[in-house]
Parts: sequence; structure tokens; C-alpha cells
Amino acid sequence: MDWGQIFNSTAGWLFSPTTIAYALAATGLAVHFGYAGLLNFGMAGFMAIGAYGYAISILTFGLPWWAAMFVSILGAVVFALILGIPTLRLRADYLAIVTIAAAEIVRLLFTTQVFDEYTNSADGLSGYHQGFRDANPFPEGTYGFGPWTYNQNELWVRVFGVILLAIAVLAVWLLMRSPWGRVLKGIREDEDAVRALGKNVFSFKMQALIIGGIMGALGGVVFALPSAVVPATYTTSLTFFIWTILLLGGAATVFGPALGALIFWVIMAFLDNVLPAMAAVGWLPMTPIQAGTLRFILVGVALMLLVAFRPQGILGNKRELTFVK
Amino acid sequence: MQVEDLTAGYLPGVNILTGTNLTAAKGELIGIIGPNGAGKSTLLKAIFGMVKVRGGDIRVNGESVVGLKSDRLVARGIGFVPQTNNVFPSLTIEENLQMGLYQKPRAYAERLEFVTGIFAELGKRLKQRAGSLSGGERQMVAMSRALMMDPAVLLLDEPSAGLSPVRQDDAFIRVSDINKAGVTTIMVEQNARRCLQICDRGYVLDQGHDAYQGTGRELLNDPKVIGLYLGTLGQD
Amino acid sequence: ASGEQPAESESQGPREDQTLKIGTVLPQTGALSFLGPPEEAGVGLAVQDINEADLGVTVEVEWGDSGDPDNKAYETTVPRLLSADVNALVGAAASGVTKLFLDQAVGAGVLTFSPANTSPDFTDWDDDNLYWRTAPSDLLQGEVLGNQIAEDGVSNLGIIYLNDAYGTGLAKSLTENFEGTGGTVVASESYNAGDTSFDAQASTVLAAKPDAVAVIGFEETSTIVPTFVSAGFDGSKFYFVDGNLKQWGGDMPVSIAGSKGTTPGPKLSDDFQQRLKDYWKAENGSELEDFTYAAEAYDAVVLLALAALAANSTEGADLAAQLQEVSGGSGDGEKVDNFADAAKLILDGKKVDYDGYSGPITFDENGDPTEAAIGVYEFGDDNLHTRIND
Amino acid sequence: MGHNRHVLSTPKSIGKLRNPNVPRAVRLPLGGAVEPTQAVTRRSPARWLILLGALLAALTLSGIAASPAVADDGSTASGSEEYDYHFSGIVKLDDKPLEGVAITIDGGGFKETVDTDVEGRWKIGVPEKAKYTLTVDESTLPKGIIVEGDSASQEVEFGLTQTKVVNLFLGEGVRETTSFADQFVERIFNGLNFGLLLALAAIGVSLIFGTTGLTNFAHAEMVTFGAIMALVFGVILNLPLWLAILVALILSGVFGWAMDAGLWRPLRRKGLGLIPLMIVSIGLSLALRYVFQFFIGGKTYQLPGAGAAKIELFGPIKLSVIDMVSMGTSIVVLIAVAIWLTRTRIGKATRAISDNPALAAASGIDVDRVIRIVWILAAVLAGLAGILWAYFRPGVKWDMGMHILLLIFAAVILGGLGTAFGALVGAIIVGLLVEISTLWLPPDIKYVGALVVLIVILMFRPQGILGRRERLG
Amino acid sequence: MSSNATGSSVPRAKSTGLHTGDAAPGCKKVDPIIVADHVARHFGGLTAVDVEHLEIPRGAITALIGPNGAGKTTLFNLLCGFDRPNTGSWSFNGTSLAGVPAYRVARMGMVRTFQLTKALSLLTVLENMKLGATKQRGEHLWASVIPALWRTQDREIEARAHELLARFKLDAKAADYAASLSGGQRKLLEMARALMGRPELVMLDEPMAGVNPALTQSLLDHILELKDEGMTVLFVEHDMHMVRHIADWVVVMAEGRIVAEGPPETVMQDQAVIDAYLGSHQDVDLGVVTGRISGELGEAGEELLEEIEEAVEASIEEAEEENK
Ligand SMILES: Nc1ncnc2c1ncn2[C@@H]1O[C@H](COP(=O)(O)OP(=O)(O)OP(=O)(O)O)[C@@H](O)[C@H]1O
Ligand SMILES: Nc1ncnc2c1ncn2[C@@H]1O[C@H](COP(=O)(O)OP(=O)(O)OP(=O)(O)O)[C@@H](O)[C@H]1O
Ligand SMILES: [Mg+2]
Ligand SMILES: [Mg+2]
Repeated sequence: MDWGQIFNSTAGWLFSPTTIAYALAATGLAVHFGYAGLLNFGMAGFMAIGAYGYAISILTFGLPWWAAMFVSILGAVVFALILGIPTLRLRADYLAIVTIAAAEIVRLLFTTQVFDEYTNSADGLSGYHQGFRDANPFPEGTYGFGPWTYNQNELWVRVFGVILLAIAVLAVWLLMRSPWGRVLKGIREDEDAVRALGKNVFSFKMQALIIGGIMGALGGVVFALPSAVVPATYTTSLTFFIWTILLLGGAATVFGPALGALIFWVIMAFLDNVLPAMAAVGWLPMTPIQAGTLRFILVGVALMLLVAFRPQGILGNKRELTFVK
Repeated sequence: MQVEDLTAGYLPGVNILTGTNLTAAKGELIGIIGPNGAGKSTLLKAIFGMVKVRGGDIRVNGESVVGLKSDRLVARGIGFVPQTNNVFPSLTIEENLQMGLYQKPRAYAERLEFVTGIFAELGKRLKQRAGSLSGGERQMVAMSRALMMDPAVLLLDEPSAGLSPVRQDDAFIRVSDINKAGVTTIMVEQNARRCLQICDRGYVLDQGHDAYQGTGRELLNDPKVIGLYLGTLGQD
Repeated sequence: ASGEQPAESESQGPREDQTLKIGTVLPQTGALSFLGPPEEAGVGLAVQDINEADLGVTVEVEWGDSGDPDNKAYETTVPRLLSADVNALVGAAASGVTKLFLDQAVGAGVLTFSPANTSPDFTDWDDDNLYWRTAPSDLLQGEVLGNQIAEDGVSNLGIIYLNDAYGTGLAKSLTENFEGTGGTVVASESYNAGDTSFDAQASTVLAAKPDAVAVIGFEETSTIVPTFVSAGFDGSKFYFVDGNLKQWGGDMPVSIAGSKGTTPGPKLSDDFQQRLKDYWKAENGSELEDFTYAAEAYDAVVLLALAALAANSTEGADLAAQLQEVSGGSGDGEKVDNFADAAKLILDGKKVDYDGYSGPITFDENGDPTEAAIGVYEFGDDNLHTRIND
Repeated sequence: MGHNRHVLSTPKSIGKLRNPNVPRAVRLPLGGAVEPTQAVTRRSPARWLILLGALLAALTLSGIAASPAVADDGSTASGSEEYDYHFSGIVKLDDKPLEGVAITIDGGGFKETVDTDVEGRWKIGVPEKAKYTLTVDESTLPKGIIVEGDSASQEVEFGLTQTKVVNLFLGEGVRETTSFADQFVERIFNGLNFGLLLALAAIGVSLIFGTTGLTNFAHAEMVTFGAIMALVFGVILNLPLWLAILVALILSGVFGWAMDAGLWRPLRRKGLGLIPLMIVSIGLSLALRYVFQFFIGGKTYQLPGAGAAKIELFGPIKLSVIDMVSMGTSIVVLIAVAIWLTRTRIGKATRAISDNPALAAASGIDVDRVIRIVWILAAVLAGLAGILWAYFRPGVKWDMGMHILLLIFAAVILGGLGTAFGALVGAIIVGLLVEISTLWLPPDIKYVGALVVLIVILMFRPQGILGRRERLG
Repeated sequence: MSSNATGSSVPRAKSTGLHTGDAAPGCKKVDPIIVADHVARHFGGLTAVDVEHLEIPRGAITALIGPNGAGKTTLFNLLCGFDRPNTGSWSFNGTSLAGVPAYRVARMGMVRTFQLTKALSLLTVLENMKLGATKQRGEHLWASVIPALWRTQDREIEARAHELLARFKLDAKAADYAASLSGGQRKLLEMARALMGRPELVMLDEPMAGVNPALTQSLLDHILELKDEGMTVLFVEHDMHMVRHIADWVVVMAEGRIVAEGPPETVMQDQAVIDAYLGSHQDVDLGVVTGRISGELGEAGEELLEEIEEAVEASIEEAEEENK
């Protein structure tokens, strides 16, 4: 087994667009669930809207990349409104299923051939990178060292993603220590009580849904920046992954989601590296090909164990746990 | 029933009960009063196995019951009415009462008669869901549920809270009657006067341990107790 | 760029034995995992053949899992393979998955070679010439199938197809060709990759009372066909395509004797399928039941190895520069149909035109194959098919 | 376009493919007139596939078993042997082949006429791939029949292959299609059947949610588990079907018990919140799903008797024996469960525990025991749903449960969380919607209809159809 | 009222002259803060609230009493916009409240507490309190990210919160999660939180149920102080000592209707009220009634015993009929 290489390819995940995209979406989910108590299981929908908003704006409407990004944000706002108006009055567990359903509706609408002209149906969209790459401030060349070696485009995507993530984290940090955040946390605990104190619960929830949704959409954009937009990626499992990340890091924490994303992908990458290698040297009674399946079994098990032994998440507050419902 | 040097708490490292002692002889009616947050409810919950006991001993009929699960204690004839969340909101009143008798479903008809004798309102609305009841009505359901099982030891946490004055009086008299019928009763009350009027002996709990004890009358007239715990409003 | 610069320039230098490292991004897990074994067997067998021939190039394989867009296995697999310094990736099975990592591979200067992608989007992808594929064309297959259905006297055809590049492309081509013969496509219903029951589609198609139904899709065919048959449709009136022309046998719970299908590939003289089976059994201990895209995967690896020989290099860009030529795309190579012969010719400094198990393979400058041979098959009573054209 | 090559070779030459000495392909520039060349341009978004050389064997009718007559009849096949390119076709009148219809192919100085054979077939070989005119001699058609419009004499052209088929289907051509009403009724029955099996799974979800508050995403795998066990015992171990199903159900129950005893109970003991528990169930779902894939791979298996033909009952209603058994079983089981829930002590205890587990324990309910029973029951119901689902789709697949999980949840929510009858009503509505909505919606968004209705209904009844609002204060 | 051990309070004069005309159900008030007309709420066949006309006097303390299930809490819900009545109109300070959402009602200065407490469990007690303050600048989304805009105000709020907590004997728990409060402490928090907003009208639903009597007494003084500052109080309570002690006006509900109104002394003498609600034996020592201690049972005591026995028999019969 080549531990050096295993380390290298695992370490690459510390700074990868995928990690950043998931971290962004998980930060958005922290606003939704961690602080506002909204059981949003439709994060994949927000991400899809972000990614498609970006790609369609460029490909169909020829907008510059930054304007396309604003279209994504706008898309997230509109989706949050459409989703929120009928559902924010629902009980938490109802909301969960309705948001899953809404995200699936979004995905299916991007998949169907009805809008093929814009979405390219199940095949998804690609070839929208030029504008973003043209805006790259880094001259052509190779940057970084060891597992973190990138060409100018790869570096630009990462730097841009990290900037977005930093803004999102900062926003959450500021918001959640303000009275606004306090109201939100109050709503999480008992919205009727908050209502009785004269706060417009619906409006606060909607604001939270929109803010988290925008972060999700930006996650979608970062996700799409270095690759393509394929509808099949935005399934419920994407949402589940984001949830896992959130709970790994700690739901009502500022840095938890980003940390969770790191841990999640490092575990995924590590298992992917280690299992086939172990199978190859005979430490596992199976072929490297079977080890591929084993990885997901272990990812599932790891997830269960992590949550079981650290239910409040890495950065979460142990004290809260005594009182969870 | 005997509670010795009980320590218990919720959060790690923080003991709410700090060496509480309490004795209830067979057939006795014990009242517990004390300021808010003194640990009265915690004491009852600890006795009933709902809070982890960290030290000390609880014995019923001489046998230690520490660590027994609630449903085992019920099987030993201990009944409990918690202070809050004491009904099943999505069950009807009837079903709530049936749950009270979960381990002995046969006796239902007979016990129902007994219970509706105390709270007539309930008898008329057996099919209403407890979740839609008013605060006082819930309290009645909660009491009735515990009374259904015809326990040997009854733990009551503020049974009179939320009841209208007539009902409160009823409730106290009933508790007293039940007790006279041989049921050892331990009652936590904030309606301290009424409580002390009917109980055989009373304990004043403060900051996790028994600060005073004595017969009901003694406590009722003890100026210290009046000053610290009873207040003067009720004294006319 | 294309294979314009002469191969001679490299072959004049001292020739060392090349070690070509390929990584596979084929589905081992997820919804597409049924496509994995035949493709991996194709790759594995090719590697075995190449290494046994021992003609100036050794191939090492790093196996990787593409998973599907749902479980996102490719997310970690591709970086792992890239950090293991592979020269070329073989995969992915689905166009959608390839799209998601192609830019990454291109950025790393690694060649991507798919045995199964049919999406038109790759033709003009900004890929530095690093994307190639041996997948069969849906235009040609659609015409062959359309003609076959017309010749069978079908006037009203129903189509049920998978909503993705593969299904829509093939369905479109089939519809155009079949209608060009004077027939009518009376119902054409699509389904999504995740769908698990098809009775709504079946009911719509059957409501139009077609004489025959073309099923364009993959593994889910064994669910679609029984749905039609139990609703009263004749099991001998189906038409299949390369994605689902399997030796169904007992996996198809209803009889489809008399149904036909098309799949690319010439009629073979050696028993390629048996060799695949033997290889798979020896390596994995399990039976290989399906051969979809096995030939394409085999040819992909052989072409890569030949390109490495011709280029005397294993760099992605160098491989890419030679692939069109060794496939016969430059037009003056000598025809060969196996690695050993081709490698010998290349070592002698000659040009080759490799024709493989999946057809005559001739790349255009976009890396798309421009020739194919399509076989027509018919199912017998045991739900196993045999070739009926030669 | 000059560099685009097209390989044209006779079918026979394919057979010689592996003999490198025989020149087997002729390369010709692809004629500019051939339609698909438009797609050659790089930018063309439409299709990549241009320029395909083609080897179409199917052209040789002689190779097709279905048409031996052609091979016998030298005259009709005239010319077909000498040329690489062929026109062929069938002439039918009202679905009956017409014999002796004279067909003429004319173009580029080449002209040939043949008569159709008994099967209505004709075939003409031509020397080059060019445009020709095909003419039908209408005098050879039966009296009073003419070829509609200008198809009696039409331009014909080759595509990528060497064969061009031109069929003529004459006659009134009124196809009898299934009426809308009949389709509607048929789908209602399909929807009911689907809804009932959904209900089995949905009640399990509802029970577990109702008792423990857990939203169990691993329920999908419990559904799959039942089907896989039926597969293992019914197909692989070849037990009689009834026994296999029985064993599968028992094992499902054991599975449910094991999950509770091995996982959920310890976690409850630890005092985990509902959201972490939900995430655990997501992890469990992932792990189980891939365990299934590890063992049975990615392909679809069939249970014995799957795909049985439907029997016409009355009118447009067609059901297979399996459908009937399945619907019957579902109804009986559902009613039994509903009665169990509302009437029995344990059934009521499940709701009590759901409201307040601590108080339930204080009432003397052995909470763990009741929860265990609920898990076993839910697992058995899920297993049964899985087996029925394996017959309904039909097929057993490693991820078959996951794809209906959302529908199961939608059913539970629609009916009102935690109400058994609600799950039933919700499931039937969802089942019907999924099946019926495709009468109007494109099928690739067939779930969208059901999900939109879910959201709309919840707008007006936020507590679900049979759910109750909690009082305030 | 005798002096009490906790000290500070002096018996005060009750507000009088609140009404015009007879002190009958639905009578007019000189300066009503709430006026409700024909407000009715039905649950299935049950009429929980059916109020013809009700006015709540401004600047006074009004007690709403009545048997369990009389509809008091439901009326609160209706007035505050937490529930919609089937019919009726009602106004606060002359503004009609029909269709006004609950939070808006609260913003107008009409804040309520809940009978079944609603502590915000995973917020600290202090945060709970701060949430109660109104017109916080930092609650606007854009302002919230710029602490400079709200920091000073937040400090003021915090100071006030500490003050109130001390008064409610919750200061020691300020930093704890509200989830860790005892039942009575939750009641206290609920009430303290409502007072944070300095409402014009505070509606307390059984604020003292479960609160220790000694503490109750000091809190009542606080309420009286608030009244002096101009606040109007409407509260539901079953503790007659408390009603007598602070209420200026008492409204009696039974079976959804207002059955009596008036100053406490008068209302509590009302035979109908006594029959329906109080019982005639407020001052009987239960120890005597139950025979635990020897003593004068007295006429009232005997009556009580009889009454109870009758009630039991009647209800048993009724229940039996019902069950048939
Ligand atoms: N779940 C809990 N976690 C942590 N601390 C708790 C918890 N429940 C109660 N406490 C604390 O324990 C102490 C005693 O609470 P307990 O409920 O026993 O009081 P009590 O005497 O019943 O008061 P009351 O008369 O108000 O009901 C209080 O200080 C309370 O804050
Ligand atoms: N949502 C509901 N569904 C059905 N009945 C209800 C509902 N809400 C209240 N009720 C009934 O309306 C009546 C009035 O209830 P309310 O809570 O207003 O009484 P209350 O006067 O506050 O009594 P308490 O003093 O016991 O708190 C009760 O009989 C109650 O059972
Ligand atoms: Mg208490
Ligand atoms: Mg009330």
C-alpha cells in the first residue's frame, strides 16, 4: 500500500471545489435547521437552482458569469418564496417531506424533456466556463505544492469558492450573535411563544429560508464552476450528504458546516483510497472491485457511528444534548 | 417507603438533590412544599426512576428500588402524576384512562366508575382528545389516570395546579380519602396551606434537601415556614 | 489538433518499453453498476492481451469506481486516479458522469476515453483533444433498427425510451428512420433513470395499439417488458438496442422469443465473449452475465496502447495525437484486427488501422468514431439471442 | 467535408473481417446530399454522430428467417445479388399483404420493376447510392384502391446504410385505440393496487414515527429486504412460493427486531435527539443499500410467477391473479393493522408512547417492548410491501425500495403523520395520482403531479387529511 | 390583609369607578381598553366561548375567573389572534383586531402568557428575556450584521432583563438553558418575559399556578407597581386569595359565557358564582372536613361534604348513562 499517495489524494480534499460547495450548502442549512429549526430537506433543490441558474443564464441568455451568479441568487430567492409561502406554516416534520418533494420536483423539471431547449434534459449543461476563466486574475501557470498543485483555472475556482464561503460564514457569524439570530433561535424552540412576543415569525422564517437558500444556490454555483450541471446529481442523496455534513460539524455552529464538509470528503476519499488498496494486498477478502461497494457500506456505518457517539457534532455543544427532544 | 441521603441531578456534575431524606410510613399522607426549583419534582422523579440516582437509597417495603424502570415500579403498585406533560394529548380521555390501567385492563369498568365519581366532567367527555382539553381538565385527566391503577403508593406532583377552587377542594378531599383507604401518598404542592391541612406529615424542601419537617399543623403554624414558604396571602 | 504530425518523429528516437498507466472510471456501485462488470472485463482482458503480447508496452490498471451521479463515487475516484498519475482514464459509462469530471481530467492533462458515451455534447467539448470514445453511434443503429422493424412489416410502432443522451438520441434516430420507411410511430414515451415502475408508460403506449414496441434503455428492460406482456402485449414483438440486448435467459420472466434487437460489432470469429467470461471468472470468481460495451472497452484500451507505441510516449497529449491515426482515421494505415499484429507493425515503423471487436473504429478529429458495424439478433425460446445477419 | 469518410461494405465482407488480406471495405466520400452531413459542423448542437460508415447486414432479406419466401423466389429478388444497395418494402391493404403489385424503381439511367410476392414483399437492387423514383402501378392494385396523395410515385433516397425500406400501408387505416375512459379506469385500478402496497409500507413508517418520532429513511431498505429474502428463498433456494414468502416475512420481522435491539434501543438509551436519529437512519439506509448491492449486484431479478398475464374481468378492467391476490392481501392486512392500532391495548400504547414516552412508562407501559413490537410489525409490513412491489413493478433490485421512499413519505404526510388510516388514505391518493396524472403529464415527470398535489393539499390542510391540529395555550 | 413576611408591600386602594351603570355581565366601562362583541368559538358541538359583550377597563387589574373549561384560555387565544372565532368582533384601543395576526396584536402592546408554559428551551434564560423586548433595532436583517447599530440598545435590554430576573428569583439561572427550569420557574420566566416588552396590556393565563406562595406575594406587588405605571392587566387565576388581593375588577365566565362582573368583593358574594365556581367553603379547614384533625366542622363544612357526595352520585349516574 502506498501510504504517501493515499495521503496525497486524501489531502487534496482539504481544498477542493467540491468540499467548498458542500460547505457552502451546509452553512446555508445551518441557518435553516441549526438556527431557525426549519427541517429543510430540499437543499439539493436550492443547489440545482443555483447551478442551473448560472449555466442557463450563460448558455441561453448569454449573460456574463457574474450576472449569471446573481441570477442564481435570484433563483434561490424566488424558490424560497415559492417554497416558503405554502410550507412555512407546516409542522417541522411535514416541512421535511414537503421540501424533499419540492427539491425532487425541481430536479424532475430540470430532467424532463419538456424544457429540453434550456436544460438539455437528463444530459445536463456544460461549456459555460469561458467567462469565468477569462476573469481569472491568476496568470497561466502552476501553483501550489504537493497534493495542492493547481493550474490557474483550478486555483481560481478554489480561491473564488473560498471567498464565497468566507462571506457566508462571516454572515452567519454576524447574524447569529445579533438579536435577529436570537429571534430565529427562539422560533426554533417554540414559534408560538415568539409570536406572542410580537415577532413576525413567518417573516423571520422566510428571511432565514432565503438566506440559507442563497448559500445553497451559491454552493450549487461553486459545484458547477469546475465541471458541468447534470440533473441526476441533485437527488435526495445530495441533500442527505449535506445534512450529514451539518450534523458532523455541529448544527448550530458557525464553522461546523465547513469542518463537516472537510471531514465528510476526507473520509470518503480516504475509504476510496484505502479499501481497494487493502483488497489488492489481500487484507480484505474481496477484489478491489467489490471494495467499491464496501466503501459505501462503510460510509454509511461511519456516519451512524459518528452521529451515535457525537450527536452534537464536532463543534456542537454537549450541554444542548441533555435537552433535545 | 424510605428515601435516604438521596443525591440526584440532571447535568453532569450538578446535583439537584443533595442528601435528601424522607420517610413515609404505610398509609401515611406526606406533603412536600418548598420554593420553586427546590428539587421537589426532581425528588419524585428520582423515586420513580425517571432521574438517575447518584447516591443514597430508596426503599419501598424495605426493598431498594433504585435503578428500576418506571414500568417495573408501576408493577409494584407505585403511581405517579408528573407536574407537566402529564396527559397523552393525542389519546382520548378514555384512552388516557385505559393507559393508566395498562397492566390490569380487566379492572377498567370498576375503576372508571371510581374515577368519574371524582371528576364528573370527564365521564361526560370520554371521547374527547386530551390535547384539546383546558388546563384544568388536563389536570383532572392526569390525576384520574394515576388513580385508575389503584396504587399502593401514590406520588402526586402539584395535583391541584390549574384546578378551580371547588375542584381543588374536591381533589384534596379525594386524595385524603384515597389515602385513608390505605394508599401511601406523597404529594408535592404549591397550594401549601391546603396541602398541609390534610397531610399527616409535611416536609419543606429547600435547595435540594429537607429543611424542615413536622406534622402538617406544626408546619402550618411555624412562623419561619410561613415567612419563607407560605406567605401571608391565604391567612385571613 | 489531430494526428497530423508524423509519427516518425518520435519513432526515430531510441525506443524504450512504455508503461501505460490507465485508470478506470467505470460503475462498480450505484444505479449503473450492472454496466461495470462487462466494461471492466473488457478493459481487463485487453490489458491481459497486451501484456502477454509483450511488445514494447505494458499496461497497468488502477481500478476506480465511477458510481452514479447519485452516490457521487466519481468525486473521489477521479482525484485518486489523477494523483496516482494515470495517463488515461477509461470511462465513464454514462455521459452525465463523464461530464462531471471531464474538465478536471483535461485540466490535469489526462486523456479520457469512454467506451459508452453517446452524448453529442462531447464532440465540440473544449477538451484539448483529450476526449475519445468508442461508443457506437445512435444514428446508424437507429437506421438499422428502423429498417429491420419496417422489413418485419410493422406499420405502427410504439417506443419507450430512457430520458438521457443515449435514449433520446436513439429514439429520435429510430423515429426518423422508421417513419421514413412509411411506418408510423404511434406512441413514444420516455422514462427517467430512477423510475422503477413503468405501467403508466406501458399503458399509454399500449393504448395506441402498436404492432411492435421498441424498448430503448438498459437493465430496467427486464421490468418494462413484463409490464407490457402482462398487459396483453405479444412478447415476440419487441425490439431492443445495444443497451438491453442481453442474453436475458431466466432474468426475463416472460417469453420474448421472436423479438429482435441490434447491437454494434462485427460477427466475430474468435469467441470474445467466452474469453471475457473466463477472464472475469479467473479474476473475480463470479460469472460475467452481460457483455454490454465490453468490446468498446476492450478496443479503447488497445487503441490507447497502440497510441502509446506509436507516440513512444504515454503523455495524454501524445496519446491523443496518435489515436486518430491508429484507428485508421488518417486513412493510410494497414488494417489489423488485434493488438499483437498492430504492435508489431508499429514497431516496424508502419502505420496501422485498428479494427476491433466493436467494429472498424475510425476516429474523426473530434475523437468520435465514424464507422460501425451493426448486428441484428433474434431471441429464441430460451430468451437467448443469436445473430441473424452476418 | 472531404475528410469525412464513410465505409460501405457488403454484409458478407464482415464475415471476412478477421482476414486482413481481403480488402473488405470500399471507402467513398459521403455524398453531400445525404442528409445527416449537416450535422458534421463542429458547432452543431444536435448530434455528434455523423459520418458513420455502415455495415448493415439486415439488408439481405435472405438472412432473415421470417421471409423464406423471398429467398426461394428468384424473380422478386432479382438484382439483389448483383448490387450493394437495395430498396425493399411491403405492400399491405388493411393489414393484408397484396400480391402482384408492380413497383418500379427509376433513376440515374437505372430502371427496374418487380411484383410483390405473396407476403406483399418486394426488393430491388440498385447499382449506386443515389436518388431514385419509386412508382406503384396503381392498375395492379385491387379495384377501387389508389395510393393516397403522391406516394404512388415518390422520391426515395438512402440513409447511412445500403438498404432503404419503403413500405406501403393502404386502406382506411382506422386504428382502434384504447379510449380515454378505458385508460382512465385501467389506471385507477393500477393506482389502487400501487396505492395499497404503498400503504403497507406507509403504515410502517407511520407506526415507527408515531411511536418513536423517528423519521426512518431506512424504511426503503426494509422494503427491499422483504423482496430480496423472497428472492433468496423462492428462487435461489427454490422453496415453494408460499413458503418462501412466509420465510421472507418472518425474516423481515427478525430484521426489524434486530435493528431495534441492535441499534435503535441503545441509541434511545443514550438519549439521542430525533434529528441525529434521523441521520443515523440515513446512514443505515446507505449502508444497507450497498450491502444489498454487494450481495446481489446491480441487476434485476424476478420472483417466480412475475409478469403473469392479466385477465379481463369486466369492461376495461384487467387484473392478473397476482394483482388480485396482492390487493386482497393488502386490504386484509391494512384493516387488521388499523383495528389493532385503534382497538388493542398495545395499539393505543403506541400512540401514548408517541405522545410522551416518560409518562407512558409511568403508566406502566413497557415502552421498549412496545417499540420492539412496532419495529417488528413495521418490518413485516415493509417486507410484505417489498414482495408485492417486486411483483407490481416487476423485479427485485438492490435499490427498489429507495425509489418509492419519497412516495411512501408523501403518503404518510398527506394522510397526517402518525395516523394509521391517514397513511392508508394518503397512500391510495398518491398511488392514484402517480398512475393517472400521466394521462395529462409527460411521463418523465409523473411523480411531479403527485408531489405538487401533496404540497397543495397541505396548503389547505397543514395537518394532513386525517391529521388533527394541536390546540394552543 | 395583614402585613406579610416578605415585607415591602402596603395594602393599596383598589381602582374603583371603572364601570358605568350596573355591574352586570357586559356592562360598559368608563375607559375600556378591550371591547369584544358577540365573540363565539365552537369546537364541533361544543361552544367554548360565546361572549355577548365584554369590556376590559384600562389601567386596572382585571381577573377572569371561572370553572375549568369555562373558555378562559380560549378567549385569550381569540383576543390575541392565536385562534379565529366563528363570529364576532373585538378591538384593542379602538382598533379592530379581527384578522390581525398574533404577532401584530402583541406589537400593539397586548402581550399574553401561556397557561402551559412555552419556555424556549435551548435559549438561556437571559436570551429568553431579551427576546421579550420589543422594537429591537438588531432584529432587522440588515441592521443585525452591523453590531454598532444595536449594541447600546441591547445592553439596556440586558440590564432590564437582569433586573426583572432578580425580581422573579431567576437571576441565578440566567445563564442556564430554559429547558433546565422547574415547572414553577417556567411560569415565572413566562411572565417575566412578557413584561420585558412593557406592554400596555398584559394578559396572564394562570401566572401563579405552581408558583410558591411566598414568591407569589412579592410578584403581586410588582404587578401592582406596574399598574401604577399605567399598565393594564388581565389575568386568569384560580387562586382566590390572589384575586382578592390585587384585582380591581372580576369577570366570571362559565360555559363560555360571561356570567358575572364586578369588583371582587361583590362578585365573590354572588351566589351564582359561588355555586358554579368558588364553592361556599373557601375558608373551611380541609383537615377538619377530612376528619384528620378534630375541630369545628361547622355548617359550611358539612354542606361541603354533602355537596361533594351528591356531586359524586350525580356524576356516576350521568357517566353510566353516557356509557350506555
Ligand atoms: N431537566 C433538567 N435539567 C437540568 N436542570 C433541571 C432540570 N429540571 C430541573 N432542573 C433544575 O433542578 C432544580 C430543581 O427542579 P425541580 O423541578 O425539582 O423543582 P421543584 O422543586 O419541583 O420546583 P417547582 O415548584 O417550580 O416545580 C431547579 O433548579 C431546576 O432548574
Ligand atoms: N381545540 C379544541 N378542540 C376541542 N375542544 C376544545 C379545544 N380547545 C378547547 N376546547 C374545549 O373548550 C373548553 C374551554 O377551554 P379553555 O381552555 O378555554 O378553558 P379554561 O377556561 O381555560 O379552563 P382552565 O381553567 O381549566 O384552564 C374546554 O371544555 C375544552 O375542552
Ligand atoms: Mg416541580
Ligand atoms: Mg385555561
